[in-house]
Amino acid sequence: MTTSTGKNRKGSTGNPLDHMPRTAPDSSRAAESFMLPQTAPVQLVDPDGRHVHNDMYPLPDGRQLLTAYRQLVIGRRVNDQANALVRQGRMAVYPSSHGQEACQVAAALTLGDGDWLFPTYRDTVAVMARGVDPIQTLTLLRGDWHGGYDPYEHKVSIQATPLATQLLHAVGVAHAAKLKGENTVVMAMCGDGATSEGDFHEALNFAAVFHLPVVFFVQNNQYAISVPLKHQSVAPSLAHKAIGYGMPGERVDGNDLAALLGVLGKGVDRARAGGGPVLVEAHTYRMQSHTNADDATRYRTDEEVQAWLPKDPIIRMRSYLSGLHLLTEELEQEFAGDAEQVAARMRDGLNAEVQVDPEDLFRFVYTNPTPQLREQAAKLRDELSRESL
Amino acid sequence: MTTSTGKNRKGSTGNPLDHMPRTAPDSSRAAESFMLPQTAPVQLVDPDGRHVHNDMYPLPDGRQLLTAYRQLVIGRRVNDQANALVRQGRMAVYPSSHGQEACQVAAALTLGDGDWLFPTYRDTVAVMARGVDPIQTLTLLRGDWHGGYDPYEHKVSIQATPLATQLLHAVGVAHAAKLKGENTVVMAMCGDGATSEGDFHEALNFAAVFHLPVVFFVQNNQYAISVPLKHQSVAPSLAHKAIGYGMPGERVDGNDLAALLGVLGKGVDRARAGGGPVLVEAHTYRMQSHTNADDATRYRTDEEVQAWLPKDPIIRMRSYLSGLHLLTEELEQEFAGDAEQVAARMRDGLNAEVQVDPEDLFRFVYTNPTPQLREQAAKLRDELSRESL
Amino acid sequence: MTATTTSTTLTFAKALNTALADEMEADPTVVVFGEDVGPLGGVFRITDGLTKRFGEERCFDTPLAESGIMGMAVGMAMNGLRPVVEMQFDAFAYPAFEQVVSHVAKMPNRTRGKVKLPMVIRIPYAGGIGGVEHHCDSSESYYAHTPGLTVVAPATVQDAYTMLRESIRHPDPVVFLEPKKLYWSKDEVDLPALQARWGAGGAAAAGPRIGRAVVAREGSDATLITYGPSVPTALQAAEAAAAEGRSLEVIDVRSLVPFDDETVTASVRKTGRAVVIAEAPGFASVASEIVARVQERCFHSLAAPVLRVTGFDIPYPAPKLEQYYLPSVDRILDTVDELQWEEA
Amino acid sequence: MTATTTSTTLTFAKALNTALADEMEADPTVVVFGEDVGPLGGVFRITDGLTKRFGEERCFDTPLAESGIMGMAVGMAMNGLRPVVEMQFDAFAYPAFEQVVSHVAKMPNRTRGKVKLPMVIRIPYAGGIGGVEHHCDSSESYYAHTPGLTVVAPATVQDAYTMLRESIRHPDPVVFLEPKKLYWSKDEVDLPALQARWGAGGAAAAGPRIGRAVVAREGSDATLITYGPSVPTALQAAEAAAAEGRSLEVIDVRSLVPFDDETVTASVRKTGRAVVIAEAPGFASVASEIVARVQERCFHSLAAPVLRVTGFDIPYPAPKLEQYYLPSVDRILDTVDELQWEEA
Ligand SMILES: Cc1ncc(C[n+]2csc(CCOP(=O)(O)OP(=O)(O)O)c2C)c(N)n1
Ligand SMILES: Cc1ncc(C[n+]2csc(CCOP(=O)(O)OP(=O)(O)O)c2C)c(N)n1
Ligand SMILES: [Mg+2]
Ligand SMILES: [Mg+2]
Repeated sequence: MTTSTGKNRKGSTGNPLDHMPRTAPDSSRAAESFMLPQTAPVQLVDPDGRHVHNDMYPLPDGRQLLTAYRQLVIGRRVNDQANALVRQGRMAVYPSSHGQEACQVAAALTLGDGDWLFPTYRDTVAVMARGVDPIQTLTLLRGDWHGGYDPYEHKVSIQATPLATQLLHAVGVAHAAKLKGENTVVMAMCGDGATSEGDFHEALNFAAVFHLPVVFFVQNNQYAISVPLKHQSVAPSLAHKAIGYGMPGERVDGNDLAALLGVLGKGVDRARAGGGPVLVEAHTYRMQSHTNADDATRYRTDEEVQAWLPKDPIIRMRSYLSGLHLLTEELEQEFAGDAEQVAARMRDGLNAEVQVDPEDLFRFVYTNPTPQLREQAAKLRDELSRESL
Repeated sequence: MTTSTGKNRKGSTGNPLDHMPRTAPDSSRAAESFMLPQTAPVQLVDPDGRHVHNDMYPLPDGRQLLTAYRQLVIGRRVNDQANALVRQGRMAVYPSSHGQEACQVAAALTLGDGDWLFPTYRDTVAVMARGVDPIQTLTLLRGDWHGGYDPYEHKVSIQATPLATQLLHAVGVAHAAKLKGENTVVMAMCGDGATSEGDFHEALNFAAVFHLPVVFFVQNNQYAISVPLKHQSVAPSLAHKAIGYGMPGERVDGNDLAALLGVLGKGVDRARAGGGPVLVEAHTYRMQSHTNADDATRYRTDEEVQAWLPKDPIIRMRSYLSGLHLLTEELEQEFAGDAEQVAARMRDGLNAEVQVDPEDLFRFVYTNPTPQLREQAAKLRDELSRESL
Repeated sequence: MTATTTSTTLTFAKALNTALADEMEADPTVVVFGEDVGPLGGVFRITDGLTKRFGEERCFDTPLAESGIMGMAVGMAMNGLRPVVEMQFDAFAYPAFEQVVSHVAKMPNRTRGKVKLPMVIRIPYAGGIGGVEHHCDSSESYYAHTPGLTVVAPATVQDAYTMLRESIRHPDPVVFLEPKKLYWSKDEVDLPALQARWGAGGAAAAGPRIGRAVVAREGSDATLITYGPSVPTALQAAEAAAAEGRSLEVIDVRSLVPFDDETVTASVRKTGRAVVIAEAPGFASVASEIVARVQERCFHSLAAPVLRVTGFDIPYPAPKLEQYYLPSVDRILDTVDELQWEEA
Repeated sequence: MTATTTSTTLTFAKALNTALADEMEADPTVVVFGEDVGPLGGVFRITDGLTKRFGEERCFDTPLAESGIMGMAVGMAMNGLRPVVEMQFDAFAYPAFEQVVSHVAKMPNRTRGKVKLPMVIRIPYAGGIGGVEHHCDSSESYYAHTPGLTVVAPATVQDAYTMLRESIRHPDPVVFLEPKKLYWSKDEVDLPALQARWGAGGAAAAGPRIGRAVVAREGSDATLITYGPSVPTALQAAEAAAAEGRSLEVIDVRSLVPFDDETVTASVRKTGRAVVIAEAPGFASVASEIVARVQERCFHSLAAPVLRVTGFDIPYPAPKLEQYYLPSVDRILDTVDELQWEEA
């Protein structure tokens, strides 16, 4: 087993991420500044769709942005459709990423095929953007099984419900890859609330100590259900936690697709090149309630929500790309059509009645069911056969 | 219930700890520098016993140092005596703080009577320095009960074995005190290894978010049993974790009694004045094996240990105080005599045979023993009475 | 004496909410905290209105960290308060497991009773609500197996109110299990009368529930022993059995630790047959314990082995499959049928 | 055939150490990690020499964080390795409880078998070594109650070796409980012969232990059912009983999950009497389960209730008191005496 180094980033921009000391800890002020985030979240395209220059991060090229923008449009449609399906009783619940689609899309698109994504329950759009079938993705929320897709097919782990635990699984996948000499980067996602869990701490520390290729990506959407960020942390920013593990932290405007692609992309490249883990905090907002079961008006004002409307990730990318004449009317319609297709597929899939097999209850608990489970399965079979008489 | 403010520190020294922003997080570089530790551990007396000037921390006065020095001498004797008692089979095991006595003494002496100390298994000397009876303190290690002293008597919690869990208890005690309007500061101790546990993270974050009067005091003695610090953390320092919670962190030479009194004292004063929590990392060394059951030669070199000998906390304080003619031959002998008395008391107490009462097993599990426990106690009583026939 | 009854329809959830409010009113050292218990009032609204009424210092949200919540509660209880913490769902109490097992359960014993921990750990638990995984675990056996914990699970609106107040006043830590699917169950309750019992006389006047099982329905042919979410199912089964001419006694255990051997044993000695019903996986569970105790104590009265209807030994299933998992009336009746009646 | 025996005296600890080395040699995907398992070789020296022999990448120390160790193992197992993790002591596995219950146990089921987690969680467990609190917990019931986990506890030097190798090759996660007080127990073992069984044929050739109890001593009057640290005590009790003319069969359950009903039931049907012995507190424990299963399955063969000798329902006591807590030969014999012999 050897440590992979993989392809190296081309064209250093003088980004502190590139120069991170790789071995002995160093507590000089210079070393500190490598790890502390910039004083404001990185922004490359402002809410009006104008490019903002940043020394560290060049603007991704237009093609790349256009491809990503298409996914944004689809992502928004996925959120809308999922909400509708919950209202129609086809899904139990849906934690929407409305407003956070730029984070979702960037997380998926900055990874290569051999890389792994570790999403949470809210990251449905990221899961789909990475190629997982929409119906398989929504199986969990439709309620016929705890997960619907094969994690190995697209290298997407199951959507984690217990908060922060998945970050450690991500670290383990990265560690195994490193030991096997594989050139894998792992994107490990969590929310602002999840950063308070002990497992967040342990995951970042393990990744740093073992110098693993993990990009920790915190979507700070300002709320953990009803709890605002200020009751979660009084740190200068969540990205300031990075230095406590000896890794660089960075903040990024989470509604700016270009900035996200830049910062996450750099983190992925750096990790792949053997630079170790990074922590990226995206500053965004959960536009809707926690899930459909939640009522956000109980804990936040309408004004607060309204203030975020103009920062919408789609609007700004549309302005920017239209301004460059890269995004045409036709393309817009094409993307809308693509989104409509996904939505239609979601409707079809979720409106279809599914047959569940009660014996599945026992099939996957162990590779070889125990005598106890065989006995219990037989009892259930017997019970059901008598009922169906 | 109100928030206590308590007495305020007199004579601001321009210490960043004094100016910590108390409310909204601030991520300016200026705010950051409040929370980052100094670039080297604070030292006020060097290994040769010479005063080192530090802008932030004045040297404690000679009287105070002399009192503390006496405790150092006693502490060392306690460690030696305890080791001897283990060799003689009077105690099962002893985790010695040999070499860390300055940390032990400073942790106890910087607290007021109404304050609380939360020690670990290694902090026996701190527990005794705070006034707990030596025999009661050693009851746990003698093996007749899990704890020997009443935590309320000297406001010293039981010595915690599960690592880092006690930090949360400390936070809870501080929180309750704050809600009750009591002017209590809590000193919460742990080792370098314990900083990797999730509970460390949760404790610091809770203390910061609730703005509680807790001084987190990490004795970085370079090892967690056999695991050296570099396998525990690659952060610039453990004190760099503080900024991730929005509290100031500081490093201090853990073999320098004066510096410890200065830095911990300031942390206590600041906490009492309503300034919130701080994290203090003492740079020290575990001179002996983890416990007598451990064999440190399996994982570290003799040279490494030898290199720490000249940094001994007692030697340097003795030089300094002798140099000032505060410490005389007579006083040295007096202190040695005091230490000998404590050691004698330890020997007497631990050589005496203790009678354990098997029925104690059931007495304290519940305030009112359950019918199940009454039944089990009766069975045991019956069994023992038959045996004694 | 003409008693004025002031019965109102109360939900299980509202009974809990009222109990919290009443205890906070009665005792200024009671503090409530956890995730989303503040302005939101908890995801099940059990703490609804408490922050508004008692202030942020008495009912507040914490950072999202269960071990943190539990550990802080330990310290607060050490220092004179009576914390009532909410774990948002059963499986989200697991991060606090070390704090519960190594500290909450052991602190009084370790300190020879010097340090008491009067705290309540409220856990919405068990299934039957179509929840996704990790939201439906029946975790009572972990706690009941841990010496030092008192573990209770109310099944009626009255017990929800009374047992929560009693738990808050209890001198030792109580794991208070709230069957989620009963939150919306209702009953006619004379609340003012219930409340009045908690005056100066305190818990004593109200009659203790901790440590006391209750005969929820009398019967003579066999005993159904159950608790929490399965109590209504057992009562329905007894009703159905009655229609078929079989008289089943139903015992609501209510207090898992301490366990009321007396009530359970008396019933089984009378009926000679017993089925233990619980939603948790059966293996090494509270249900196993009840079976073991009953056969130890009632062996010569038993006409048949004590049988169990429990969850299968599998992770809690997805919503569309939970109907096959949960103890059902039919499954209970089938099991009662297996109690070797032919030999009677 | 002249068999050359090459018996050597082996300790339980050395058997485990050898099993680890042999599996690491046989399968390059096996990795060992935990606290102090590297250069130190573990506080009980079970991993002694592994780092030196297989390198730092195959056997290494982690930061001090049990949830971290467990969670990282989950990810490594997902990605093609076979992690064997050590929890330093029983009570120090509790911080990893959420990872174990919500992920280790559930991942294969959740993914419909797509993700397998072939990992071993080694836990030095139980008491009898004069350890301080938190170092002596019998925590098996927590794991045995959790569906999805395979839980084993060897009691002999041979089983220590064989079952650890089998556990490492097992397709599902195994909680491997090592009775601390047996680490220094010794036996004559033909190690080369044992090792030879693990050639190309693998586990099959060695004969499975997971899921199989063993009759540790034959007898006819009553059955002692036990496992782990209590096996030697039960055998001593049987020896003492024999001297008094009573023939006790001793079953070493060995595999708690899956449980070998067949072997246990056959024995109790034969003897008609049974005592279950375990060191853990009895309430809602594996011992309760065994009692429940035995009476369910052997009711009509039983001449007396199935009784238990377990730890009391109290936190594990301090060293000077543990003798009163642990199941002892006398307590076992007293309990056997209670099996209503007069009525036989
Ligand atoms: C360990 C654990 N505790 C509690 C919960 C219940 N819960 C689900 S989502 C949530 C809030 C999470 O907030 P955040 O991490 O900010 O993610 P967001 O929902 O905002 O995307 C909580 C408390 C959980 N899923 N897991
Ligand atoms: C939760 C937990 N895990 C493991 C242990 C076993 N253990 C006892 S001390 C120790 C090392 C602690 O190192 P450190 O925190 O640096 O403190 P030190 O012993 O050096 O004072 C370990 C691993 C424990 N007591 N608690
Ligand atoms: Mg959030
Ligand atoms: Mg240390």
